[in-house]
Amino acid sequence: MVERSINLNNLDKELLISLFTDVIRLRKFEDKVYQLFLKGELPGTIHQYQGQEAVAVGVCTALNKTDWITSTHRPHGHAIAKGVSMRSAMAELYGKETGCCKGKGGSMHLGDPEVGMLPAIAIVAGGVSIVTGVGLAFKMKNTKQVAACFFGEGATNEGAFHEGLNLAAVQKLPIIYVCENNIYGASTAYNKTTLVENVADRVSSYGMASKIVDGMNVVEVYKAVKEARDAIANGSGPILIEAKTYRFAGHSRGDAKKYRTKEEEDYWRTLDPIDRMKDSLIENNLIDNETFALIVKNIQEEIDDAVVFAQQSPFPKVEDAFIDAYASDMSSPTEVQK
Amino acid sequence: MVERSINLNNLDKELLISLFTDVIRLRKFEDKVYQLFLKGELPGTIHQYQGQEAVAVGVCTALNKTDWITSTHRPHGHAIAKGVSMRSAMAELYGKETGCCKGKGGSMHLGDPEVGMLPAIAIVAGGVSIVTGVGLAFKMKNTKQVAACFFGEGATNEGAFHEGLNLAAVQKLPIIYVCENNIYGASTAYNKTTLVENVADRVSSYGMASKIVDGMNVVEVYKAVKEARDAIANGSGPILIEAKTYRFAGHSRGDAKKYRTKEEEDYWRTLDPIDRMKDSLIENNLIDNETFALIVKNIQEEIDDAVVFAQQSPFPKVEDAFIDAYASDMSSPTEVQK
Amino acid sequence: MTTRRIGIGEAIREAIAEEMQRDENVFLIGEDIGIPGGFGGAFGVYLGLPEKFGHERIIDTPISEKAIIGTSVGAALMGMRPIPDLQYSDFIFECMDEIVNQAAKMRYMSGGKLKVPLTLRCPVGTANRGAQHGQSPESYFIHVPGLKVVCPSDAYVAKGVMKSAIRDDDPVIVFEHKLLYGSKGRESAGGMDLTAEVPEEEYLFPIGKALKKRDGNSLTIISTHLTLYRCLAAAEDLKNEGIECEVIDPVSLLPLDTKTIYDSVNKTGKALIAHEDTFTGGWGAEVAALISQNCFSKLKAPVQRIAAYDVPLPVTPILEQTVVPSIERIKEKIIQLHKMELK
Amino acid sequence: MTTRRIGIGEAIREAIAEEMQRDENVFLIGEDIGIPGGFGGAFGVYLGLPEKFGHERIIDTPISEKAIIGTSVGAALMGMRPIPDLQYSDFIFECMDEIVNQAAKMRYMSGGKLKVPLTLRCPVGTANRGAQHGQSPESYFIHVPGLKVVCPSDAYVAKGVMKSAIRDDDPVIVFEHKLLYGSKGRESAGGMDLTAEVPEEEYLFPIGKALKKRDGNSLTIISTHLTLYRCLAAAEDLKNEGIECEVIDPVSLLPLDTKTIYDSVNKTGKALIAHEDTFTGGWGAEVAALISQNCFSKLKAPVQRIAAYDVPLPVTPILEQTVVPSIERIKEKIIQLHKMELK
Ligand SMILES: Cc1ncc(C[n+]2csc(CCOP(=O)(O)OP(=O)(O)O)c2C)c(N)n1
Ligand SMILES: Cc1ncc(C[n+]2csc(CCOP(=O)(O)OP(=O)(O)O)c2C)c(N)n1
Ligand SMILES: [Mg+2]
Ligand SMILES: [Mg+2]
Repeated sequence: MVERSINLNNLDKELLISLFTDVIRLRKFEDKVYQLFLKGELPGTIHQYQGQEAVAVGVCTALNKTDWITSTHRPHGHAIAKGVSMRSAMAELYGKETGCCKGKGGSMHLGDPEVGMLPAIAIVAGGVSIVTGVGLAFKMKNTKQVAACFFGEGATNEGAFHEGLNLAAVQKLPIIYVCENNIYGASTAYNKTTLVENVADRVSSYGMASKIVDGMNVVEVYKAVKEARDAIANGSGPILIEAKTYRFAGHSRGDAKKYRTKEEEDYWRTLDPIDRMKDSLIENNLIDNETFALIVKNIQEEIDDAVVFAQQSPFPKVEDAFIDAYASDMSSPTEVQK
Repeated sequence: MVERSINLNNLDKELLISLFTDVIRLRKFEDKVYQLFLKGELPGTIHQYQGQEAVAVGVCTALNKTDWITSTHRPHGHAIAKGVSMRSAMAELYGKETGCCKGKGGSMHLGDPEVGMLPAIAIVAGGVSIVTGVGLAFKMKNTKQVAACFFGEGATNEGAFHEGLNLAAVQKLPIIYVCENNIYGASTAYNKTTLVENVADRVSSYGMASKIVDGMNVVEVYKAVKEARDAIANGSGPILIEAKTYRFAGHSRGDAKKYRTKEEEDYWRTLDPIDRMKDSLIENNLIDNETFALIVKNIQEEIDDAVVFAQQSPFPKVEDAFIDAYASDMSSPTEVQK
Repeated sequence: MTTRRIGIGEAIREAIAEEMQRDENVFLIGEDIGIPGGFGGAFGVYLGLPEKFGHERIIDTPISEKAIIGTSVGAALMGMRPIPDLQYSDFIFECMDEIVNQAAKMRYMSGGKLKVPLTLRCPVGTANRGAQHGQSPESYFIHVPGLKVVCPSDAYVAKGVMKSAIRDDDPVIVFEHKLLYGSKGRESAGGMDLTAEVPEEEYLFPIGKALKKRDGNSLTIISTHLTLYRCLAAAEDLKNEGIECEVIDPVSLLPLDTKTIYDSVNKTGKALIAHEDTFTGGWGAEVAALISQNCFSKLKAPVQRIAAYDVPLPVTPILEQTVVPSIERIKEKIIQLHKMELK
Repeated sequence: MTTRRIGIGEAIREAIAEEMQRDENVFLIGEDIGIPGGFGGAFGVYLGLPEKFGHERIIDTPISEKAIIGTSVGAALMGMRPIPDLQYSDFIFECMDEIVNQAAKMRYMSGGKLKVPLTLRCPVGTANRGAQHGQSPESYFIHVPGLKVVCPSDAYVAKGVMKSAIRDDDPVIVFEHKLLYGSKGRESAGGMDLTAEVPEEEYLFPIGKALKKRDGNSLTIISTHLTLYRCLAAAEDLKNEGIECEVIDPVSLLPLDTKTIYDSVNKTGKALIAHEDTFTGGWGAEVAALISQNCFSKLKAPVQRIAAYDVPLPVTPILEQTVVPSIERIKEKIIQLHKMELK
């Protein structure tokens, strides 16, 4: 049982408001995406982030703009939190040319080098496999940048997790491994997949540091990453931060969530990262209902604008299918095939 | 610094002599193989087992005949210890039809289902990947058999190690993971590959039991496995036994061993599993020099017989290349290719 | 013989249930396959089976593809008949070593003393999921000696060949198209009826036998999965223009029923291979090479291939439809081939 | 231009050293590559480099193939130019996901915003090591859009194409034959001289360009690696019998220099593709399919293929020699093809 009220650690008001605002931005964005998906406006499938917003926002706010992140099949929140504009994220979900991946990536591959986010990798633990290279590049070039790698608890049973964390530890790479432990991997509860209670316990296999945080508490997540970041950038070695959290929605389209109990869902709802933060901010007289209403209103406008932008954007041209497979000019391998 | 003299734990004489005899059998067999290899009588390459004999003998003697083992690129000792006859092992090294794999497997794939040994797998950690299935079959059929999986410390950095041990633990499979920690993976010292001191420390990631033993002490290895085996056969769940040992020879053909020090090699030589056992047996008046000489003489005869057998055995017939790829009859895929 | 119409998903569920009933060594292992309240596998194929056979024989695993296939190989070597599941075929690259270096080679390395009877199911095909959830990787596996590769495209074949695969003593990979599971194909699949008459009685469809889906004398089309239906639709449309396409479903890519294919091409003198897997190094190359060599003197025109263009899969529909073979593209190719008369 | 004779191993070492000198973003990463007193890589190619460039740029790793390639992909995405090493190409199956799903697709998935300039070296070929240490898996990778695949067979090409690969902005896999590293081929390789005249001055050999190794009008042979030398030996022997073989080393399998190949086949009217990789689904199938289609009217006989038979590799010499293409088998095939006149 975690303490519901959030200790604001007298962080300055501006920061607290921005953390709060971003948590709401992620929530409202995802809610909108879900509506649009149900209306059949978005192709493919989606994996929703509602419930876990405090993790993405806490982590990305604590990072420097020039730091990078890797993401997963559930990347919408990570993308918005790291600074991908709602316009280019929404356009990508619509499969438009103006999307952050020009319509080629889609929901599971959201990302944008311009804001320090690799295209999300939809192979479970795929980001864990690659992030060591991001960290190694920072180390070799001595840029003092840090890479944060998001993944779920289910990913920790993949071989890539073992190989990646071990190499990062022995090479002292500037990496923050962020495990969003939302208890389930698709329909499978974590405790059915391993005898180890906490993901954080597993770092002992690599001589790596770790910390467990309340993933429904944006301030706690922010503080943990903030504290870790600079030392890591300077070569103290990687850390794994396990954020205990919960996904309010199903795993992906058409998941009836029958594998979990109403009681469990209700309990986690009481920890909703928005409500908790709101209450704490009000208790501390840092916002009132008007400012809150204003914040929400601005966010709605941002989202509506993004939707209109996405809807009005053009689809890629058919010929675009044939570019971008290779960087170096190479007589298109598709010529012979036409 | 380990205690050189061996505590015989008043095990009965017959058993002690057989442990001792087998350690010598493995040593002499491998010495012979190396001579033959240098003479150019054996094709390909070899990975020698000298120094590690106490592990294979201790483990395999403690197992039931009906238990199975998996092995690695360094399987000669495991094979002889599990009961592959020197004749069929030597014939396989010669690439003869009478070999345990009919000349198709060779040095890195020694094995024989008849004695409960899968063809050795030369992919590092490959056996770790497969042994869970052997254990699962035993569990599903409730046969009370156990599987022992041999691998080196270098293999513990492979993803297969992580996925395999985790699944075995959560499924409570009847498996004994035997890590022969001989300090090096090829030229690379273990401590350059991970920050964790003991392989045994890594089981905490799986909620698995573990034990560290003196891998140069055949009695200690035997006792550890003996104690573990029956509980494991009855569903207590897997265990990892880390045997601290050393390979006296190079990693494979033409390894000058320049990556390790003379001092280190000399230290481990003082722990030679044959000398230590011999001294302890003599101290305890369990053998005298005549019996020892006789043991060695019999072993020499067994080896000479195996060499003659192998040399006189025929090579496979050319047509044999085309069979055994498939079990079910299938119009040979090679027909069209001829 | 009484029959009823069912779809591929149902047919495969029946095949697995019958074989689990028949042989206690058959079991399922994979991610999210048997969790109560779960999905019954990524495409619901296993729904209902846990209730019938229990969780000892339907084993839910961690997300550990190497362990899933490694465990299956080990169990198969010990006499079990595992049916591992990887959700999407795109994830097969996580356990290639266990498939290529272990499952396919163990028997040969042992001098024929062992066998590896496992049946791996792999859903393939695009569905607006992007580059990592829409591949059709079957072609890699025809290049692995020791494996068998089958691609059922209708319910009758699916049930029969799945049962044959489970009983086969060698490792078999069964590639199924995710848009063909339903009884009615999705829009994206042209919404055609995908059910087939399937006997109530038990039957097997042998591995290594091709099926002629349509007779014709103008040219021979060889195709599988969703592309096969697109070829059939194209063939139907072109009937009016006097082009009579013979359409063959190879079903099994390894071993390949070359006789059925050669007989047809020797009759028509023209061949077109069409698949959703990418072009270069695709299985169409092997089939084209074999036909070109073995039907050489009967060929009236060069053997043609249609496949997904050589790029990763884009997610947005307009690009995805551009990359994978469409009915339109297939028609053009057929017409072009029909016109060719180089000798 | 001054030159000297060196072998492939030396040539590749020079190429890497020159590129590391030229571009500080180039680095090596893998198992046992830089350990003091160690092997300098499984085949000694890196010996001497740590002394020159230090251990910050020659990174020894745990035995973790997924991490080696994953790390290389990530570093490449960040602007580095990694040269990962996997010791034997047989181990590439441990990191197929990182190669097929990540390295090859990242650029496309990002809408062209990123690039993955990495160069993976993979030693192939049999050497009595058995089923898991002698494969030639290059064919799998011509089926991966986003990758480039080259197979240098002599020191001149090896140095030039290795340098091109390192400078290339796309992931390139360089397959080298382990029996061709030395300056003198091993017995098993026929003991022929493997050195080539290599300029002292810097030069590049472009990816995508084939080399004509021998002129002739009777038929065209396309081959790489050790098999290429066996084809050349066979061609030499058959000169006396009046068979003039034209021998082409494609060097690059993806992209393929089809022009050089078609020009030759259009001239000779006959083609034989020979490789050590297995037959079914091998790269020879793609080349045979392309030739059969694009040189159709000029072909005087069906395109032929020689490859390792479709079985795992047996270890004992007599069986291994049976499975991989020998000079004898190649000769028979050439004579057989030479006699064919089907039109
Ligand atoms: C290698 C691989 N295996 C399986 C899948 C299918 N899959 C997609 S998401 C998922 C569950 C992941 O669980 P977790 O890592 O906890 O992330 P979460 O979905 O909870 O955010 C699975 C099994 C995949 N995408 N990649
Ligand atoms: C997957 C894989 N990677 C690399 C190799 C090459 N290799 C063979 S043995 C070896 C070292 C293994 O070390 P360890 O596991 O400690 O066993 P040891 O040789 O010490 O007995 C390596 C790297 C391999 N065979 N398989
Ligand atoms: Mg989860
Ligand atoms: Mg070792």
